Amino acid sequence: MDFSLSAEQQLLQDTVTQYCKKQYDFESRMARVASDKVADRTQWKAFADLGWLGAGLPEELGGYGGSVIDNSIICEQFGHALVLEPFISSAVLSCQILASLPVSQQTMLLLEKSIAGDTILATAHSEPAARGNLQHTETRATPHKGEWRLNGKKSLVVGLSIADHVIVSANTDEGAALFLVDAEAIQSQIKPYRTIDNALAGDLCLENTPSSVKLSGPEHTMRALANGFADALICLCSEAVGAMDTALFLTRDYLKLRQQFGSSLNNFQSLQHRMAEMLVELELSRSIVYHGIASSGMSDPLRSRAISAMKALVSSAALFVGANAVQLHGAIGMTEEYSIGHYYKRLRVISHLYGNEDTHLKILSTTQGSFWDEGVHQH
Amino acid sequence: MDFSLSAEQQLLQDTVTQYCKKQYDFESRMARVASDKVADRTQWKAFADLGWLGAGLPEELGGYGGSVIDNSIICEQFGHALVLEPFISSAVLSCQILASLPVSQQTMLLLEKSIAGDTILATAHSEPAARGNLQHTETRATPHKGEWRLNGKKSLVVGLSIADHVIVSANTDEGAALFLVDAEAIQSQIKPYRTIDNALAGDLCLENTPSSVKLSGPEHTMRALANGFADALICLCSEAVGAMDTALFLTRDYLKLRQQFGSSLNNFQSLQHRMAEMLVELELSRSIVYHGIASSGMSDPLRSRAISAMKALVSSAALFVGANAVQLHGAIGMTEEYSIGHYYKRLRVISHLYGNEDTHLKILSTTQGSFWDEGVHQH
Amino acid sequence: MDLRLSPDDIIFRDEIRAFVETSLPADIRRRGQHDYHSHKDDVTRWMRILYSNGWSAVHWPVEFGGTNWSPLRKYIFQDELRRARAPVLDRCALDLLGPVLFKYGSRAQQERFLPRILRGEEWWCQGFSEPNSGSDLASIKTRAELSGDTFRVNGHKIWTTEAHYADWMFALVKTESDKKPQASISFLLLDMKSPGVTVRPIWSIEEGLTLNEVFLEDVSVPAENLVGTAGEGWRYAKDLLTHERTSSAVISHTKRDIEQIRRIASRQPQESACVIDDPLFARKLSRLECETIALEWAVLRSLSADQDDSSSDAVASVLKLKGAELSERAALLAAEALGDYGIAVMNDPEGHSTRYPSSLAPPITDDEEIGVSARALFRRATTIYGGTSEIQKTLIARSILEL
Amino acid sequence: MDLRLSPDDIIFRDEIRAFVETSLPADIRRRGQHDYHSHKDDVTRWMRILYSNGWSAVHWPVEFGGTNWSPLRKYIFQDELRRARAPVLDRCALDLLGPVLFKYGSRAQQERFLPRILRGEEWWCQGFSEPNSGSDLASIKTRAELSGDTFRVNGHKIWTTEAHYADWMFALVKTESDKKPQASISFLLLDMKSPGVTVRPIWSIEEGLTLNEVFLEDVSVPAENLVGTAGEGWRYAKDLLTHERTSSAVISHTKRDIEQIRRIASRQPQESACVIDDPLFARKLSRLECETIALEWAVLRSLSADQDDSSSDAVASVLKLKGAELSERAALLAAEALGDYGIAVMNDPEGHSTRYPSSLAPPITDDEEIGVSARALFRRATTIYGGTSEIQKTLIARSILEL
Repeated sequence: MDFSLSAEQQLLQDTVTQYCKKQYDFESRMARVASDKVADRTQWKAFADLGWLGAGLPEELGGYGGSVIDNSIICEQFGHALVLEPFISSAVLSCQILASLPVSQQTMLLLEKSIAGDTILATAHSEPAARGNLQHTETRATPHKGEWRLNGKKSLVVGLSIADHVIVSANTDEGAALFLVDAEAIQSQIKPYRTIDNALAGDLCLENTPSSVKLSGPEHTMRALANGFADALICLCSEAVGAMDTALFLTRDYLKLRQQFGSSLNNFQSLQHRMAEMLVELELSRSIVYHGIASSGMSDPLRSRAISAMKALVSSAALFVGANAVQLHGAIGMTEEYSIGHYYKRLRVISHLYGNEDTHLKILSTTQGSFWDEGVHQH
Repeated sequence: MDFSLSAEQQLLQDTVTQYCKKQYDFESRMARVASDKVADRTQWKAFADLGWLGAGLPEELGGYGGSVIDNSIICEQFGHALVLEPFISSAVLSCQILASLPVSQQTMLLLEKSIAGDTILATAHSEPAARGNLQHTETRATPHKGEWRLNGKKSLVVGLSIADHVIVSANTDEGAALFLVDAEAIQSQIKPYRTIDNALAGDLCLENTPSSVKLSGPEHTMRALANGFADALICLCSEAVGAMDTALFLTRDYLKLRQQFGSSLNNFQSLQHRMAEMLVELELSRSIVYHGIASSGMSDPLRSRAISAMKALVSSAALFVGANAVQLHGAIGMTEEYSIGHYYKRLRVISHLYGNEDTHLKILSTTQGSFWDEGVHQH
Repeated sequence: MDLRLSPDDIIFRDEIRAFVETSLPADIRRRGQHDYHSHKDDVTRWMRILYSNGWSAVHWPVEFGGTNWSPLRKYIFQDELRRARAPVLDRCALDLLGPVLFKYGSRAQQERFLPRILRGEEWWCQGFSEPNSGSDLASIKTRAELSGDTFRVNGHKIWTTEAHYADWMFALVKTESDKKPQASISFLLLDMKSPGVTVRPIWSIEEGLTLNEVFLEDVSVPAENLVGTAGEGWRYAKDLLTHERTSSAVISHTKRDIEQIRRIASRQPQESACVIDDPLFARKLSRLECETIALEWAVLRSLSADQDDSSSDAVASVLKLKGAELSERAALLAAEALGDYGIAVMNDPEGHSTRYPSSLAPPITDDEEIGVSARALFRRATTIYGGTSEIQKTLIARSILEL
Repeated sequence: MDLRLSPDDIIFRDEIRAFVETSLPADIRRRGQHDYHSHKDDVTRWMRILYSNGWSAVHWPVEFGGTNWSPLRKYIFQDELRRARAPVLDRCALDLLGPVLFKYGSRAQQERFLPRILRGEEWWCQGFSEPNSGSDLASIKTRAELSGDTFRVNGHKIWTTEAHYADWMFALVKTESDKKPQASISFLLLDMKSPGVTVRPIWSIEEGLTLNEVFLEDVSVPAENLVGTAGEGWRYAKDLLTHERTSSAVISHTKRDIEQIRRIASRQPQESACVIDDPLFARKLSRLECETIALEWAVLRSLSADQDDSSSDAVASVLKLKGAELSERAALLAAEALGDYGIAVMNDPEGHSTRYPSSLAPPITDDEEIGVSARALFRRATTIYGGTSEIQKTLIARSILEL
C-alpha cells in the first residue's frame, strides 16, 4: 500500500493550491458573491486551461488520463478555499456519468466541450421524496413523436442555473434512463436559488419537457449513476476534508491570538480538548476518504457500502467541526464578513448534499457485505 | 403547582435516608453480596415494619394511603444506597398491578401479605422478543380441566428467585390475561441468575405450567399492566436520580481530594466541564420524573408518552453519569471494592430494565398526542 | 406536592390565550410564522396592544406598570405569546434596563424612561461588549469624561443587538481612570440620535441583521443620564446579567419548534411515505421532545423554588446551557425536515434589507417553512451569546459542584 | 498512490490465516470466542506454537528472534490472530520490556531474558504505577537501596496487570535520593518469586481478575538486574510508553466485535423479526462500523508513514483515543444486542477464580455470547488505562495543534 502522491499528483496539488491562494482568497471570493459574479465563467475557463476539467477522465475520452484521485486532490484544495463553481456537479458527477456510458458521438462531444470549459453540465437526478436515496426516481419519460416528454420534479440540482446542458434521469416503460436537455430551452422550468454556501442551485420542474436525446436505457443507467455519484461523493468528502482542515487551523490561530480574562484562549483546557476532538474527526474523515477511493476497484455492494460509510462519517464530522469552529470563535464566528462562518455553511451543505449521515447509515444497514471478510481489507 | 414535600412525605424521606445510612452503608451491602445474603429476608421484614411496602397503596386495599409519590421517595433514597431487594418489582409493579384489578378476596389477601412482608411478589411479563416493548406477549395460556396451562418464556424477572408468588401474563383465546403461580411449585422452571448490580433475577420457562388462579381477563389486564409499569418506571427513574446524585457527588469529592501533576484534579477545566454536563443530566432527569409523576393523572396515550419520555431520558442520563463517574475516578473506579463502579453497574441495569432509551423513543415516536396542545402542560 | 396547574391558573391561561387569539393582528401573526427576526414596526404595534391591556411589562413591579402575577403566571403569559409566535419585545429595555432603573435609577430617570418603554415609544440597546472585551466586561475601553454637567463619550461598542432599531443605549463606560477596572466603570444612558453616534451593521451568517457596531465619537451625554453612582456600573451590570433566571431556557420557543417540525415532517414526502415515518428522523424528534419536556419541568421547578435561593444563578446556567443547545438542535432538525430547502437561502420576503443583491429564492409557499433555513444558521449563535456554553459549564462547576 | 494490498501481501495474509486455522488448538479457540481475559496456560501453549514457527515476537528485530516484516505485514499478522480470537500474548514482555532491553539492556540481560520470553517460559508484569502516582510517574515512592551488589527494594505497586501470572516484574524504583524526581528513578528487573513479594488481587467490576497490588518488603534484587544506568529509568520508561504506535487502536479486536454483534443481533429475536432489523439498532451498528473503518484506515496511513516522523506520538494519541472509545462502544452494543443477558453476571465458565460464591449463571449456550456481559463492563476501562482519554486530548492539543 502506498498513500503518497505521485509526482504528477503532487504537481497537480501544488498548482491548485497556488491558484486558490492567488485567485481565490477570501476577499475576492466574497467580492464575487457580493457582485453576483458567481455565475460568470472567468474561473471556469481558467479551470479548463489548467486541465482540471479533464483531470479525472481517461485519455480515450479526451481527458488527461487521471482518475478519481486527481479529482479528489483538486476538490480538497477547493475545500480549503471554498470554491464556488460547480466543479463536482459538472466535471465529476456529470462527466463520470457520461464516461460510464457506451461511447457515442454524443457523449464524446459533450465531454470534449466540458473538458474545454465551453459547456457546463448539470445532472438532475435527486428528487424531493428521494431524501438522498439515489435509488428513488419518480420522474417519468414517455415517447412522443420520436422524441421524449419528461414529467416530474428534480430538486437541489447544483449548478443548474448556470448549466448549458442537463442530464435528467427518468423512468420509461422499459426502466431507468438518462436524457439530455438543453438548459436554454427550458429556462422557464428552472427555479434557481442560492444555497447557504453562496453556490447556485435550482429545481427543475419538468412539465412535458421535450428531450430528443436519450443518453442511456435500463442496461446502463443505474451503473452510470452509481459510478458518477461514487466519484462525486469521494470528491465532496475530499472537499469537506479541505474545508475542515482550514476551519480547524483558522480556529487554532484565533485561539492563540485571542485574549480573555488575562490569558489567551488556547490556554483553556476545555477548548484544547474540543480542538483535539475536532482534529480526530478531521483525521477520521481523511482516512475514510482513502477507503472510499480504494473502493473504486470494488464491485457493489462493497463499493456502495464504502461510499455510504464515507459520506455518513464525513457528514457528521463536517457538522461537528464546522459548528465548533464557529463556537470557539464566539460572536465573530457568526458574522458574514469573517471567513469561519462560511466554512460552517459550506460544511452544512456538504453534510446534506447527496444524502446526509442517516441516509447513508440506512444504506449501510440495509446492504450486506463485510469489508473484513477478507482480513485487513478488501482488495 | 407545588413541588415541595408534605410533612408526611418529608418524614418518610428522612426515615428511609436514616435507615439506609445505618443499615445499608456500602460495606454492609458488599458483605451481604459476598456472603450471598441478598436473598435472606432481614431487610425485607424491616421494610414492612417501617410501612414502606404499603406506602403507595390506598387504605381500602390495606395500604397506608399514599401514592406513587411515596414509592418514588423511597426509591430515590434506595438509589443513593444501592438497595438490592426487589422493592420495585414486588411492592410497586406487582402490587400496583393487583391494586388495578377489581377487588377480590385473592388480591386482598396477596396485598395484605405483601404489605406485611410475608410474601414477596414478582411479575413475569417481559419476554426475550419483547425487548422492552410491554405490548409484546407470546406466552399462551390454555384451559385444562378447570385449571390453566401456561407455555412460554419470561425473561429478566426481577426478584424471581426469591419470590413466593409470581404474576404471569399470557394470552388466552379471549385475549390478554394474568395468572398467579406459586413459586415453590415451579422451582424447576426458574433459571435464576444475578444481574451485574448483584440483584437477583431469573428466567421463567413455562412448560405446561399449571395455574389455578386467573387474576384477570382481557377487560382489565392491559390496563393493570400499564398502571403497574407506569409506577414501576417512575420509581426506577427516581432510583436512578438517587444513584446518579450520589455518583456525581462521590466523584466531586474524589476530584477535590485526588492529586495529579501537582494539582488536585478538580482544577482541570475539562473535568469541571464534564462534571457540569453530568449535573445537567441529573437535573434533567430529576425534572422529567416530576413530569412522569404528573402524568399519573392523565389518560393514555398521554400518560404512556410521558412515561416513555421519562424512561428514555433517564436511561441515557444514567449511562452518561455512571460511565463518567467511573472515568473521572480512573483506575480505582474499575474496582469491585470501591463503591463508584457499583453505581455504574446499577445505572446500567436501570437503563436497560423495562425498555432502554431506544425502546421508549420508539413508543414516543409511534404514539400521538402533544403535551403542549394545552399550553404550559397537560392537567 | 401538587404537580397540576390550579383551576385558577387554567382560567388565567385560557384568558391569555383568548386575548392573543383576538388581539394579535393577522399580518404580524403571519410574519411570526416566518420566524425571522421581529420587525421593529410589528414589535411596536404589538407593544401598544399589550400596553392597552396593561400587559406590556408583566414582570415589572406594579408601581412601574407591571403586574403582581406569580412567577408561574408570568411564565404562562410568555408561553402563550410564544405559542402564537407573537413578536419578541424589546428585551433590552424590559428585561435588562428596567430592573436596573427600578433599583438604581433616580426618580427622574424612572419617570423619564420607564413609561415610554411601557408604551413602546422608545427602543433600547445595550452597549456593553467591545472589540477586545468579549465576555470579560471589566476590560472595556470606552471613556466618558465629565466636564461641567456633560460627559464626552468616546469608544467603540460591538455586538450591539438592535442598535439599528434603538432610540437609546445603556452603556458601560470608563469614568474613573485611577481605580481598578471593576471600580472605574459607570452606567450611562445615551441618546442614539446624538451627534457622533455611528451605527454600522454586522451582517450575520444567515444574511440577516441583528448585530451592529456602534462608534461613539465625542458624544455628549448630560450628567443626569448617569445611573446611580459613578464607578458602580460594573456592579449594576452584573446584577442585571443575573436577573433573568428562566427565560434563557427559551423553552416556549423550542416547544413550538417541535410541533412545527412534526408538521413539516408530516408534509414532506420521503419515498412513498413522509419524513416523519422515517424511524431515524422520528428518533431525533422524540429525543428532542424528551429533553425539552425535561427542561420545561426544570423551569417549572425553578419558578416555584424560593426566588432568593442563592443557587438560583447556577440553576440559570443549567437552563441557559441546555436551552441553547435544544434551541439550535430544534432549528437544525426543522431544516433537516425541510430537506433541500433547509440549506437554501431564503431572505425574509417582507424584510427591508438583504445582504446580497440576488433576489433568488427557493419556491417555498408555506408560511412556517419560509424562515427555517435562516433560523437554523442564526441559532448557531445560541450557545455563544448571553455567556457561551463553556462559560456556563464553568459557572455550574464552581457554584453548584464547588469544584 | 496505491491503496490495494500488493499480491505478495495477499499471499502473506493467506499463509498466516491458514497457519492460524490449522495451528490454534480447538479448546483455546473456543475460549477465545468467550473473550474473557486469556488464561495463562492458553497463552503459554499458543506462544510455544508460534515460537516453533518463529513468530512469537514478530515485531522484534531479527537478531533477537523477530522478523524483518514491513509494518503492514506485522499488522496483518496481528490482525489475523485477532480474527481467530487467538489469546492475547504477554504484551508487557513483548511490547514494553523487549524494546527497552534491545536498546538499554546489557548483553547478559538480553541473553538471560529475551529467549525465555520468546519461548513463553517467563511471564512479565510492569511495576510502574503506585497508589499516589496515577499517570504522573515521576512521583513514585518505591525505594531500592544498594548495599554491596544487592538492591533492597521496599514499596507498593498498584494496577499491576497480570502480576498474578508473572514470573518477573520490570519496575521503576527510586535509587538516587538527592536528585530531582526524574533523575532519581532506575529501571530494575525483579524476580516475583523473591521473598518479600506479596501479590494481592484487585477484582474488577466485571468480577474478573487482571489487576493486582504488589507489596515489596525488603526484596533483594541483584545489582546485575539494573537495566542501563542508575537514574535513567524514567527516560527508559518514557521511551517504552511511546514505542507502540498503532496497536492501542485495538482495531483488530473491534472489527471482529462488529461482526460478532451482527451475528448476535441476527439471532436474537425482536417481536416478529430480529434485533438487527430494528432501524435504531442497525443505525448504531452502522455508525460504529463507519468509525471503525475510518480508524483502520488511520492505522494503515500511520503504518505507511515515515516511522521516524516526529508527529507519530501524537498520531498514536489519536488512535488510542478513538480506538478506546470504539472498543467500549462495541462491547456495550454487543451487550445491548444480547438483551437481558447483556446485564446478567456470567463468570468465565472455564476460569479458575470467581469473586463471589454464587454460581448462578444465565442459560447462555452460544460460545460467543458467554463473555459479552463481562466484557462490556471490563471495557469501561479502555478510556482509562494506557493514558486516559483526557490525557490523550491534551497531548493532541499540544503536539499536533500546538495549543
